[in-house]
Amino acid sequence: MDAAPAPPGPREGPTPLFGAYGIVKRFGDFTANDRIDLEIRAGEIHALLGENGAGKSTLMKILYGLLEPTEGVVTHQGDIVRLANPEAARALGIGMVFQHFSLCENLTVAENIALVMPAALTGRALAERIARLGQDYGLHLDPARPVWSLSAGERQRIEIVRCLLQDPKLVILDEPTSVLTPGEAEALFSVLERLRDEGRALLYISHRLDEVRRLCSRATILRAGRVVGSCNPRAETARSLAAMMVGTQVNEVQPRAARRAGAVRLVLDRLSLPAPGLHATPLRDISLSVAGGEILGIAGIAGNGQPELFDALSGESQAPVPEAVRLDGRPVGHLGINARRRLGAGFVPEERNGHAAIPQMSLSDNALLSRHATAPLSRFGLLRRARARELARRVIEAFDVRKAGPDPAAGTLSGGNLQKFVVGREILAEPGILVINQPTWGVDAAAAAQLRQAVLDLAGRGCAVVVISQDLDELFEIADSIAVLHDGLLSPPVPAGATSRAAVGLLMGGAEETGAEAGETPAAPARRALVQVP
Amino acid sequence: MSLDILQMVLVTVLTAATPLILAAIGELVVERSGVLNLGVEGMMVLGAAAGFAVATETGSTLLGALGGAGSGLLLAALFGLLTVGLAANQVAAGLALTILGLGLSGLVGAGYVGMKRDPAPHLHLPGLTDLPGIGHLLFGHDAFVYAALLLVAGTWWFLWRSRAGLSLRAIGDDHTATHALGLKVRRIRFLAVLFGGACAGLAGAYLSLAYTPFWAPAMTAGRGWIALALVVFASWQPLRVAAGALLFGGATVLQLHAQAAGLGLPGQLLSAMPYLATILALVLLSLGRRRGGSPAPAALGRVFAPSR
Amino acid sequence: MRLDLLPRARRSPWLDLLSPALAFAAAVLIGGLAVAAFGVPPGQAFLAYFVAPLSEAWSLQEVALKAAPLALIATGLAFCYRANLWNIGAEGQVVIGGLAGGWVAIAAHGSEGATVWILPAMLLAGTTAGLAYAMIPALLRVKLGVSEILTSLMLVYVAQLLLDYMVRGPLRDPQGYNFPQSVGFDEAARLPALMTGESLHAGAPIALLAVLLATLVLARTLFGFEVRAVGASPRAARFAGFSDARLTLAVFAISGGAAGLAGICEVAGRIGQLQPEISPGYGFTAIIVAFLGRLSPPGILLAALVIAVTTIGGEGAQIDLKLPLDLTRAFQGLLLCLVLGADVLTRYHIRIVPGGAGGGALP
Amino acid sequence: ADKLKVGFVYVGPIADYGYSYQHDLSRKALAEALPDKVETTFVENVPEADSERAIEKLARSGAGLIFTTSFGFMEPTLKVAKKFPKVKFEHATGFKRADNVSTYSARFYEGRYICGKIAGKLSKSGTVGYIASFPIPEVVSGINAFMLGAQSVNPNIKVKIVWVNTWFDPGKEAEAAKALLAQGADILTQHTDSAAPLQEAEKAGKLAFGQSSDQYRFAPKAQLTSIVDDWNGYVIGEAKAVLDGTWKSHDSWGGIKDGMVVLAPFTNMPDDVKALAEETKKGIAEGRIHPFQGPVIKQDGSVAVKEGEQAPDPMILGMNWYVKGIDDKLTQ
Ligand SMILES: Nc1ncnc2c1ncn2[C@@H]1O[C@H](COP(=O)(O)OP(=O)(O)OP(=O)(O)O)[C@@H](O)[C@H]1O
Ligand SMILES: Nc1ncnc2c1ncn2[C@@H]1O[C@H](COP(=O)(O)OP(=O)(O)OP(=O)(O)O)[C@@H](O)[C@H]1O
Ligand SMILES: [Mg+2]
Ligand SMILES: [Mg+2]
Repeated sequence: MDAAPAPPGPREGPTPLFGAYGIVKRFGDFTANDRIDLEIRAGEIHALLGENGAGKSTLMKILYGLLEPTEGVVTHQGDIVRLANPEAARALGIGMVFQHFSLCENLTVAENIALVMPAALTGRALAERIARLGQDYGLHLDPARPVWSLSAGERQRIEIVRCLLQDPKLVILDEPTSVLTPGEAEALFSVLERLRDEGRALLYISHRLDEVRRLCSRATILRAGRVVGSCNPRAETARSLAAMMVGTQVNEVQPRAARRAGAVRLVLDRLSLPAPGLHATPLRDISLSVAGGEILGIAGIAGNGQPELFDALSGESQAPVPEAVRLDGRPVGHLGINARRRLGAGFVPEERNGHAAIPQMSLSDNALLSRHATAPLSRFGLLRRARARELARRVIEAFDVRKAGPDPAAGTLSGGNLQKFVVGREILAEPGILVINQPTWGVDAAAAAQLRQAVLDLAGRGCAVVVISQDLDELFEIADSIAVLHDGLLSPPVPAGATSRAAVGLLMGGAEETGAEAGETPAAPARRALVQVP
Repeated sequence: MSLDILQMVLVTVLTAATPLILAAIGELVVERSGVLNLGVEGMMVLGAAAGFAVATETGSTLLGALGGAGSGLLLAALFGLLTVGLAANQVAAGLALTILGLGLSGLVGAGYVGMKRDPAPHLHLPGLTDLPGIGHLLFGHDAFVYAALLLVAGTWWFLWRSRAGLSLRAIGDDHTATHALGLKVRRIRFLAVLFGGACAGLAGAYLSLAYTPFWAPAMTAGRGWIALALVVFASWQPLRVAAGALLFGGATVLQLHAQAAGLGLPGQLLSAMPYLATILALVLLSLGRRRGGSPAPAALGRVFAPSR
Repeated sequence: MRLDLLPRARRSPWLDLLSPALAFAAAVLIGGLAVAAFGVPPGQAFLAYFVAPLSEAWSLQEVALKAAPLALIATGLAFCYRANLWNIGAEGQVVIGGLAGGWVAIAAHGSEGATVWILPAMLLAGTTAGLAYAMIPALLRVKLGVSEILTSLMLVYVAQLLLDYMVRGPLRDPQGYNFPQSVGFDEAARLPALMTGESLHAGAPIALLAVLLATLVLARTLFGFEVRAVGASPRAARFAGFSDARLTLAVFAISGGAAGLAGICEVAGRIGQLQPEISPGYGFTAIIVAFLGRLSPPGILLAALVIAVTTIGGEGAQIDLKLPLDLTRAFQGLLLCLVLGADVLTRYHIRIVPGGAGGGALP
Repeated sequence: ADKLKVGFVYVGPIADYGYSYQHDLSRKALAEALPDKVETTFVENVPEADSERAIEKLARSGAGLIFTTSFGFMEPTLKVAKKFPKVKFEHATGFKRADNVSTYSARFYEGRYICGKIAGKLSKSGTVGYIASFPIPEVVSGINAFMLGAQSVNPNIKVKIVWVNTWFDPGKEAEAAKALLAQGADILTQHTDSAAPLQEAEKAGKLAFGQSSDQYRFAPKAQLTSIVDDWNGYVIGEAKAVLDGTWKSHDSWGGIKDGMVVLAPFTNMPDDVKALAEETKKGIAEGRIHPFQGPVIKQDGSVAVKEGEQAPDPMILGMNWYVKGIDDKLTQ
């Protein structure tokens, strides 16, 4: 890097705080960032937009010294700097809040923070600073708690506090709200606005375009590793932003045809389950019932029993009595997941990599994963590989899954495309009952709309659907009724039209009273999501 | 049993536990960083050979101990290069290291067969060491024994009180996260592996310089494997490593005492006692523990190959 | 200086072959230097180590005899290791298998008539006993969460001491001057030789069969898929309806059964009686063989042959060239290390970045 | 003419400084004695279960005489001998022979009897510690001979036995030695191969006997004597017989008289004890003294050897009982 080119002068206005010029990053033959220029100024929140796999995280990691650019330079106040590692970046005043938290589960909050602090700062002094900063910004943390016992929102607070303790000039946030409740997100926004007002620069990545329009004054848009444009998001609509990201015109979701009230297909009857592990939540006396054609939304902050509820529905953990879970009237609480699949149920867990799919296995092997018993993909214990490949091919076609090579490993797909695959894999089986946990977590807007549409259509064909999600916009967009899971307890479901975001948000936070009856603000299910024109 | 016999038994237990403590503490640090090195036996036996050779050539037990530790460290460096640097499978590399160590120790030690050295000098504080009952137990050992005990305390301090220890534990818990924070995952792991090798080598040198001061092929006789087991047994806690080593050493020594006292059980059964006792202790420990959680470092044995 | 590893998008079969070849060449080069230090021409040593064992009919048989138990045990272990379960106590299962099968032979010793069933009964007893012995660590892990690495290892020592007790006590040959060995087995209780008068016995085809079967099971059956899935991601495997408890028991059963079978094949094959030591560490060597063979049965067969050849070659080098045994061991260890190291080539692009260690920003 | 190739198969490493080491000394002695006529070679550290191949490899490499030096090599030796009728085999400590297979062993118990006498005389505490490897007849007869020797000078002597279940584990042997010392033994003897027990005795200021080779240098203040296996004479004699063409299958069980069992110089003892030891040695060599001279009473009180008789060789070779006075049980 001795022969680094002189940084091109700022294209407009005064010297930017940080600049990235001509950034190229190649992984093998694949170019993730292709000659990207980016300038960041003090006192602005700068959005970085793009589809899944557009290269946003890669660029951020380069700015944070975690990846080394193949070509290009980074500047700080006009001088070329070499970011040999994150330490160097932090020394320059760059802080980062990662998309996938970089926290050690078995360490305490204070220990996780101490990891990046000067060695001298430990113990009581550190705890004091954490407390002081927490008070200042409203980011409260108990330094002695181990991370595994914390919710996603609390974990993110650790990341932010850790970042702020270093008094950064630039804060990078990679999809910070994808795991937060509306209330938590609001709190985050006010912290971010305050940081901006303090004269810091913020670089903000999100697939939620409303947030971007609200917070950011400038946006740079990436497509396939290149900058394809920049704009003032406040002057745009979500739709026009999405169009810039995707590069084509986009359409609205098709509203669902009139709903037929079908027979009850899925019932949970006073289900209680002890916590399955050290870091888990017990389920307490949960009842629900879903009819064919109905979509029940279950809202809740991560860490309140969602995976446990999902496992109880899917049969990955079994109920104490068979009658606690009923599919089409049959008690199945004692049955395993494949038996329930044979009865017509389908399941999509939250975590793509390592639960819904095995990253190092091919897509056809991943088709086997959930469908081997029902497709059926084996006979006398022997695999029928041709059938599995055919099934994978059908899913890929029907859901427009983009990938490299004929049957690549699942882990090489971008998050959105893998999600389309694992959802499509279940939907193509035409399940009578579908349980889906966080259907569009970290998925870009276009793919999210496509997935929601597919779920709506499935319900339209008579399927009983349970959607577990912490994205309230999503729930109000597709669910017929909404219940809230908090600390292993499920509130009674309320018709989506008869409640409000605020009321649900309160329940998610653990408020006692169901604000549903109050119904102050009639919910107006947002229809802002976009689908791509095929 | 008179007080003095009891003291002799305890002294024997402590010295029998010393090589196990030394090797297990080293391995504990390695495993805390997320690396599983099954090659302890190989590093230990090479340490025994090289330690004896250096001590004989230089006439200094101290240099011998350093030589033993150094040879263990060199072998560990090879292991670190393979597993930390080149992302090779740790189980296989550890076993390969055992074979390599056994072979090299034979080659190194070939010229020293049948030679003896005076055992490493024992502490003797007039007055204190001669105290009846406890004098010898507290004040009558060689430097290795005290070094092992200091190492336990030092490792405890390092892991739970020092910043570098915090980094090490964090890396063993989640290498991806700590790497993203800019911690030098591979460098710290490599250093941990080196430390483990030096400890194993020192444990071997203890055997050939102090415990039974001569060199003989394969004289470690499986103690490296026991040390590995102790780390798991101790749930990766330094103080428990010491306790476990004393327990295992105690089981070994007590069965010999039981025989000497004429218990009349089959010798094979008594020889199996330490192993059965370890399994039993593990079972009891797990019964006492809440189900679900494992105390193992979460990244233990997993390959990490970062790219930039 | 820094070593960067970039994952390869796909494995190239060409590199899969090249990397062990490179490792082998490097090991031979280093070994040659060492041998020269002992005053032996490297070329001669090369012939003794690698060519001589393969050049005579009898030594080829010996190679097969040595490779067979290694391949059989390692194939069983591959199931465990693919599922990320660590049975390192195969040696104990070998011993128990040999003991149980041998016990049957001793009990039936000298009985007239019905001799056709005796050999099958021995093989069955050996396999079952190895399997049952492997169930101890498996059950302790499944039921109590006790580390199977530890228990399986500890049980090796226990098995060896049990065999020792049995051959010095209850199973001792009454006519054997109280020496620690059982009676010699009847002809009907011996594995038949493949060619009359030769030492190669039915153990080799049994191992070969096991390798073929395992290849098939791993690649073509739902169970094989289950093993891979549990190994890659236990959570996803549960989503597929596979129970990791059941699979743990299953793979331990397979590896224990294979080890037990190998044990009784040794006892009923070449040894022909019970004695205090029935395996020269096959159970431990097989772990290396399993990894050297990259946990794939055909690879394991090849790895077992390599280990067998170098072991036998090492003996020849001791006898004919007076090269010490320790040199052979060190060479085997080095070869393994190099093969493991070279394996990195098949999975990653390697990039050496000069400097780069220093932190801080350069203005 | 071609040299006679003589091969040796050892169960342990030649560097054990014990059993295999001692055998290898005889190989070297042979090479030195007949440098123009023989060529020697060996394989070390051969596991019992792997020995057939090693023996056959030696036979195929043109060896005319092969020494297989461990009991566990018995059946493999016989098997290979059948395949190579022209090659002569010498198997140590076994009991099965063939036309081309001889057996040889040493009457180690003779040496142990002398050690017993010394211990009986010198023990002040009246307790002697015995570190034993495996309960095979050779070890058991050694214990008995030791006890009989000790009882002959001190009827109340006690022998404490610890079985370590290994031939060679210095650490464990040291621990056993410490246990015995702690339990009041002031003299140690051992039937395991490392010098560790001697060193423990030296450290504790007690006395001990060495094993297999002269281990004086490991414990100059503690070693009383050591039972040394001296195979030189036998090995050279057999090689000569093969060269002369006079070799015949036979069983030889040599003792002090034949120079196969040698006692290292008596040290660290008063002159009267030394004289007694020398006298006993002489008596055994001349056949006047037999360690198992009747009456020999078993632990359970039954008579094993009647008054005036001597234990026949087969009884000694298969001994699996203790003499009266030993406080230990043998698993049967
Ligand atoms: N370490 C890597 N090795 C190989 N390819 C990589 C690596 N990291 C990222 N990629 C590829 O680079 C592309 C860009 O990835 P990146 O994570 O920057 O996307 P993104 O814009 O953050 O997507 P998302 O919106 O899903 O977070 C992807 O196609 C990905 O497959
Ligand atoms: N080392 C790597 N080798 C190959 N592909 C990689 C590597 N690291 C990341 N990727 C791929 O790059 C893609 C982008 O990485 P990233 O971590 O940003 O996930 P993502 O696409 O944002 O998915 P999500 O946000 O849903 O988890 C992922 O699909 C991942 O599979
Ligand atoms: Mg991203
Ligand atoms: Mg993403």
